[in-house]
Amino acid sequence: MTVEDLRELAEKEQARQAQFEHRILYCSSAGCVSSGCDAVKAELKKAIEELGLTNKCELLGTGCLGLCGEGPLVFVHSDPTLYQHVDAKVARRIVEEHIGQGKKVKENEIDLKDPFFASQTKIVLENMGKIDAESIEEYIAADGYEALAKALTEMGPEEVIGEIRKAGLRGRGGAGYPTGLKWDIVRKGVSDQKYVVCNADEGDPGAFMDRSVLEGDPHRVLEGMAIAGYAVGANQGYIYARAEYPLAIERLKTAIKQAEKLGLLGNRILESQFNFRIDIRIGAGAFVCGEETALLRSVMGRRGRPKVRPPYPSEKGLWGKPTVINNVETYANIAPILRNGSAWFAGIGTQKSPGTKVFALAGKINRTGLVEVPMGIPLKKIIFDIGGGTPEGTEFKAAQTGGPSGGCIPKEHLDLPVDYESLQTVGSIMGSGGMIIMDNTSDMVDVAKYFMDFCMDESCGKCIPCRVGTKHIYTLLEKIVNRQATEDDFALLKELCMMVKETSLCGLGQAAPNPVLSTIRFFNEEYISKLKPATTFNATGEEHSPVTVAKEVK
Amino acid sequence: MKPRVATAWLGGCSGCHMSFLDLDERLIELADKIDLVYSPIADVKEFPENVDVTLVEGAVTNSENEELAHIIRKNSRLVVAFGDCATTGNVTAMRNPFKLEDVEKRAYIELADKNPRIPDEYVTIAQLLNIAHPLHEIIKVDVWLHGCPPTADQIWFTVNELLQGKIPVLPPVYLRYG
Amino acid sequence: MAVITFIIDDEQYSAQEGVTILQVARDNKIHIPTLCYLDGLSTLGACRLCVVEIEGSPKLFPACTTKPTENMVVRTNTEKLKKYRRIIVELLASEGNHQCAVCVVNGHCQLQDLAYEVGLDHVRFPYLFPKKSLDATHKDFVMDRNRCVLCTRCVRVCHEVEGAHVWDISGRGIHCEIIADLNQPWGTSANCTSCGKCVSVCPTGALFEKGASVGEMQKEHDFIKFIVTARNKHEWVHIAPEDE
Amino acid sequence: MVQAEIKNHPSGDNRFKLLDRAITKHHGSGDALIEILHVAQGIFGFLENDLMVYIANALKLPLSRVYGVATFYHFFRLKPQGEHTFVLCTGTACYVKGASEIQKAVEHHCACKFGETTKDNKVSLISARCVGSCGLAPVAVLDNAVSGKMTPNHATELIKQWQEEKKEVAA
Repeated sequence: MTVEDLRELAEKEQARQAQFEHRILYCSSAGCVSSGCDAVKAELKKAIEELGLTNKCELLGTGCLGLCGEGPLVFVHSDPTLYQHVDAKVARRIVEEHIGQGKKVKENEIDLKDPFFASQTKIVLENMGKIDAESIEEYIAADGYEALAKALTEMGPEEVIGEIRKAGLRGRGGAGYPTGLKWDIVRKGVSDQKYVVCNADEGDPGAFMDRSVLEGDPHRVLEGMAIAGYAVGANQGYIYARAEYPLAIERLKTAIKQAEKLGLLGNRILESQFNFRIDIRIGAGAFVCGEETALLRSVMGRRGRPKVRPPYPSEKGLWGKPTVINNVETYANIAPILRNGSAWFAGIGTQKSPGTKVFALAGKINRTGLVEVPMGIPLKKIIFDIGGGTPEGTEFKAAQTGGPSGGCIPKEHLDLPVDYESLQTVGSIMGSGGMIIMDNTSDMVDVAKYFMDFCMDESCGKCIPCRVGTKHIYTLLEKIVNRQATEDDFALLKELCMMVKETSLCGLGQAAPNPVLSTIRFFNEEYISKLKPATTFNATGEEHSPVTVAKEVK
Repeated sequence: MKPRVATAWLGGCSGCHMSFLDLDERLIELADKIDLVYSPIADVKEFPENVDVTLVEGAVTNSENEELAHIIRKNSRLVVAFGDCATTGNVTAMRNPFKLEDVEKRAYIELADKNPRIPDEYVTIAQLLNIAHPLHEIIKVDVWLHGCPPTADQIWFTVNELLQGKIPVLPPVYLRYG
Repeated sequence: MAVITFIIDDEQYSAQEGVTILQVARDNKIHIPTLCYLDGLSTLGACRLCVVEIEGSPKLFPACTTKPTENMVVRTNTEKLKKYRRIIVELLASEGNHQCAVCVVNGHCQLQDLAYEVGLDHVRFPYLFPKKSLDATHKDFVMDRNRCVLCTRCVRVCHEVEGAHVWDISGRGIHCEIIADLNQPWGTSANCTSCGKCVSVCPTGALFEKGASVGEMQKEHDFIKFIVTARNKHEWVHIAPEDE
Repeated sequence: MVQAEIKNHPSGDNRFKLLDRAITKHHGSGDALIEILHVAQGIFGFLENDLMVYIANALKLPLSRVYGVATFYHFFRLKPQGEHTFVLCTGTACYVKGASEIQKAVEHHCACKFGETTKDNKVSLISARCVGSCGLAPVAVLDNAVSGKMTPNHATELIKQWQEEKKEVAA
C-alpha cells in the first residue's frame, strides 16, 4: 500500500459511511460488556432489520463512551444523542422512535451539554464514540495512519523527535519523563538492533484508561509505536498487556493482523524502507512489571524483578539493546501531535505539562467513568463539575491519585492544578491516571493499610527494604487500626516509611510508603486518635498487654 | 543504702544465671556493692517493690512469665533483657513457627512416656502463650545484654555500668549473639 | 581509560573510570557494609546495605553498582545511613528464624557481623517466625531456609560459575524462597554437581556441610573470586582473606 | 496403525501437540517461557510438575527457572481449580465501595478463604487486583462473566445457585 492508496481508502470509507443517515454506536468497552451491552446490540440489530432500516442505519461497537457507571450506553451519531441504562426494551425504542420517527427516548437521554462532557478535551479519546473499535477502515477514515504516512514521507527521524520534543509530551505512565528526550537517547544509541515497547500493564488498581484505549482505539497505539520505531530506528515492537484484559488483547491481535494485511505494519511500510513488526506479550499478574526494568525482564520470559538503573532501558533494554518504553496513553498522543503539529499540542494544558490526561474516576462519586481533561485543570473541577461530586448525604474527604504509589489529597487542596509537579508538592503523583474519590465514611488509616497490603503482596522480594519493610509497615498499620499501637509504634512507622522510601531498589518500593506518608501528612489526627498510651511502664495488672496483638499479627 | 538488684528466670535454660555465677570471685566484690533482693538463687517468694535493676533471663513463653514480667516492670527502675532468649526469643522461640496445638501435641502426647495428655485443666501449670516473645514485646526494656549465654565479662561490664548510673552501650567486643 | 578524582568521606581518591564506588572504597580500605555483593559474582544491588549519599542528590545510591564521576562527593557513613542500615539488619533478623546459639556458623556469620557493625541491641519489629523448611536430603550438604537471607549468592554462583542452575527463587515478596529444581528435595536434583560452591558463598548458616556442629563451620567466600579470576584472566592469584 | 502412531503425541496425551505447536511458533526460545506457560495453562488448566519439566526441556531452561517464573506470577496455578471460579476484584474503587464486606460474606458462606477452593471442589475463590471495571464497583467475575455493583447477599446467592444446580444434576 502506498500513501495514495491509504488516502484513497480513507475517502472510500468516508463515502461508505456517508450513505447511512444514521450511525448507532453502542459502547463495546469492558464496562458496558459487563453491564450487558451484548443483549442491547442484539436487540438493536434485530430492530433495525425488522423495521427495514438496514440501508439507512449502521450499527457498530465503539470505544468507551465515558460514563461507565451508567452503562450500557448507546450513542446516536447523526443527531448526537447519548442514552444510558439501555436494555433490550430501550434499545428497541431507540430504533423505533428515535431512528424511525425522529423522537428521542427522553427517559434515557443524557444531556451532552452536561459539564461531564463539556469540560473535557479529547485527544487520546477522540475516536471514542466515533468509530468502530474493530475496523481499521474506520480508523483510517478518521485520519488514521496519516501521521505515520506523514512521518515516513515528509519527515526524517530527527524531525519526528523534534516535533515530539517541541510538543513537550511527557510520559503518561506517571513519572512524566519527556518522551522526545527518551526517544533521542535511543536514536543516538549505536546498536544493530533496537526495540520499542508499549507498557500496557495497567496494574494500578482503580485505573482503566489504558484498557479503554486498547479496547476502543487499538490502531492509535500501533500507529504511535510504529512512529516511535521509525524515529529511533527500531524494527520490532512489543506490547506488554495484562492478562486480566482479554478483550483488549483480542482487539489488539485483530488490529495487528489488519494493519499487517494493509502493509501498515511489517516489511516496507507504505512502500518505504521502514520495517516494523509488533508482537504482544501477555503479563501474568504482577504489578511490579509496570516498572520498566521488570517489564523488560518479563518480556524476556523471566521473573519480573527490577534491575538497578543505570543503565536505563534507553541504553540497555531488551536483550541488552537500546529500548524505548512508553505507556499506552503516551503512544496514543503521538499521531495527533504529528497530524496537528507540536504548536497545537503545546497550546493545550500548561507550559510544563502540555496536552491532556485521561483519568479513570471511581469511588464515591456520582459519575464514574473515563474522562480526558487538559493538564492543569483544578482538581475541584474534575471532581465536582465533571464527576458531579460525592453522592448525596456524603461529604468529600480525599482524592487518591497515583494508586499504590500515590497519595490522598484532602479538600484543602481542591484548587490544586492537576499536573506532574503540583501533585508532587502534596505528596502524591500523577500516576497512570486512576482517581479514586473518598467520602467521610473512609477511614484514612484503613485506606493506607489497604494500599500497603497491595504493595506487600506485589513486592517482588528482591530488595530487603521493600520485601520486609512493606510487611512491617503493614503490621504496624494493622496495630494502629486495631488500636493496639503506642506512640513509639507510630514513630517507628514513620521512620520505617522514610527508610523504605529512600533505600528501596525500584519505584514500587520507593513509592510504597506514599499512601501512608500522605495520609499522615493530611489526616494525622486519625492516626493519633487510634493510639493508646504506652502502658507497659508501671502497668497495672488489668491493662491490656500487647500480647494479644502479637497473636493476631501472627 | 546499696542498690537493690534482682534477677528473674522466665522461659530460658538458666544458662544465663550459670554464667552469672561464673563471675566467680567477682561475686564477692559484687555482694559488697548490692543487695540481691530477688533471684532464682535466693529464696524469696514474692517479687519485692522498689528494685533498682532487674536482670530478666528467658523469653516470655507462658502466662506466668507474662504476669511476672509485668510485676517486674512495675517494681523496677531499670529492666535488663538478660541473654539471647530475653532479647530475641532465641531457642525458646523455635517453637513459634508451629501452631500452639501442634507444639502441645508434640510435647505432651507424642513424646510422653506415660499418660499422654495436654495438661490444660491444671491451674498450677501455666498456659503456653501462642508464641514465645522477646521481653521487649511484652514490657519496656532499658538495656539488652546478649549472648547465649552472655559471658561473665559481659555481665560484669553491664552491671558495673548500671551501678555507676550509666546505661551501658556494649562495646563491639561485648555485642555478640549466640 | 580516563582517571577520575572524587571524594569519599572528605578524602580525595583517584580511580579508573568505570569502576564502582565500592571497589574504590575497598581498594582504599574504606569499609562499606555489603551482603548480596560478592567478588566474582554478578552485581545485584539488592540488599541496599551499601547505599551511600552523593552530594547534590536527594537519593541514596548502592555503592556496588554506582560509578563515581569527576568531583563527585560521596559519604559512606552518615547518621542517616547508619540508621537505615540498622533497620535493614533488623528487617533481616525479623524475617527469618535466626537462632545463633544453635547455628553451625555462629561466630563466622556475615549476618552476625552486620548486626554487630550496626550496633543491633534489639529488633524493634515483631519477629515474623515464618514456617520454613530444612532440606537435609543431599548427601553432603544441608539447606536450612530458616537462616536464609535471600541474598541469592547461591543462585548466582550455581548459574554463573558452576553452570548447573539448580537454585532459583520461587514466589515473590515476603514469600520468596530459594528452591532446588522444581522445588524438590535437594538430594533428588539430577542437576546438582555437589560442587559445594553455594555452600561456600552463603553468608549465613542456611547452607552448610553435614557433620558440622554449632560454630564449627567457616565459609570460604573468596573461593569464587579465585575461580572467576582464574577462568577469565588465566591468573591463579592468591587472594588474602578479607580483613573484615 | 503406523500412521495413527505418528499422529499421536508420544506422551499418549494429544494435548501436548497443541503445546508443541506453540513452542514451535516461538522457535523453542526460552525467552517465550511466559507465553508457553500461558498456553500450557490454557490447555491443561494448571501447571503440573510433569508439565513444567516438559516445558523446561523443550525450551532448554533450568527446571528451577521455570518453577521460579511460574510462582512469581499470580496468574499461573500449580494446583487444579474448582468447577466454578468466583473472582472478587479488590482494586481501589471496589475497596472504597465495600469489596471487603463481600469478601467476608463469601468466605463465611464457602468456609474457605480467598485463594482456596471449597472442600467439595465446587468453587474456587480468587481475588484480583483490578479487573478495570471500576465504574461498576464493586465487581466480581463469575466464571469469566463480569458482574458489577455486587453486594454481599447477591454474591452468596450466586454461589448458592452453583452449589444447588450441581445437586440437581446429581439428583
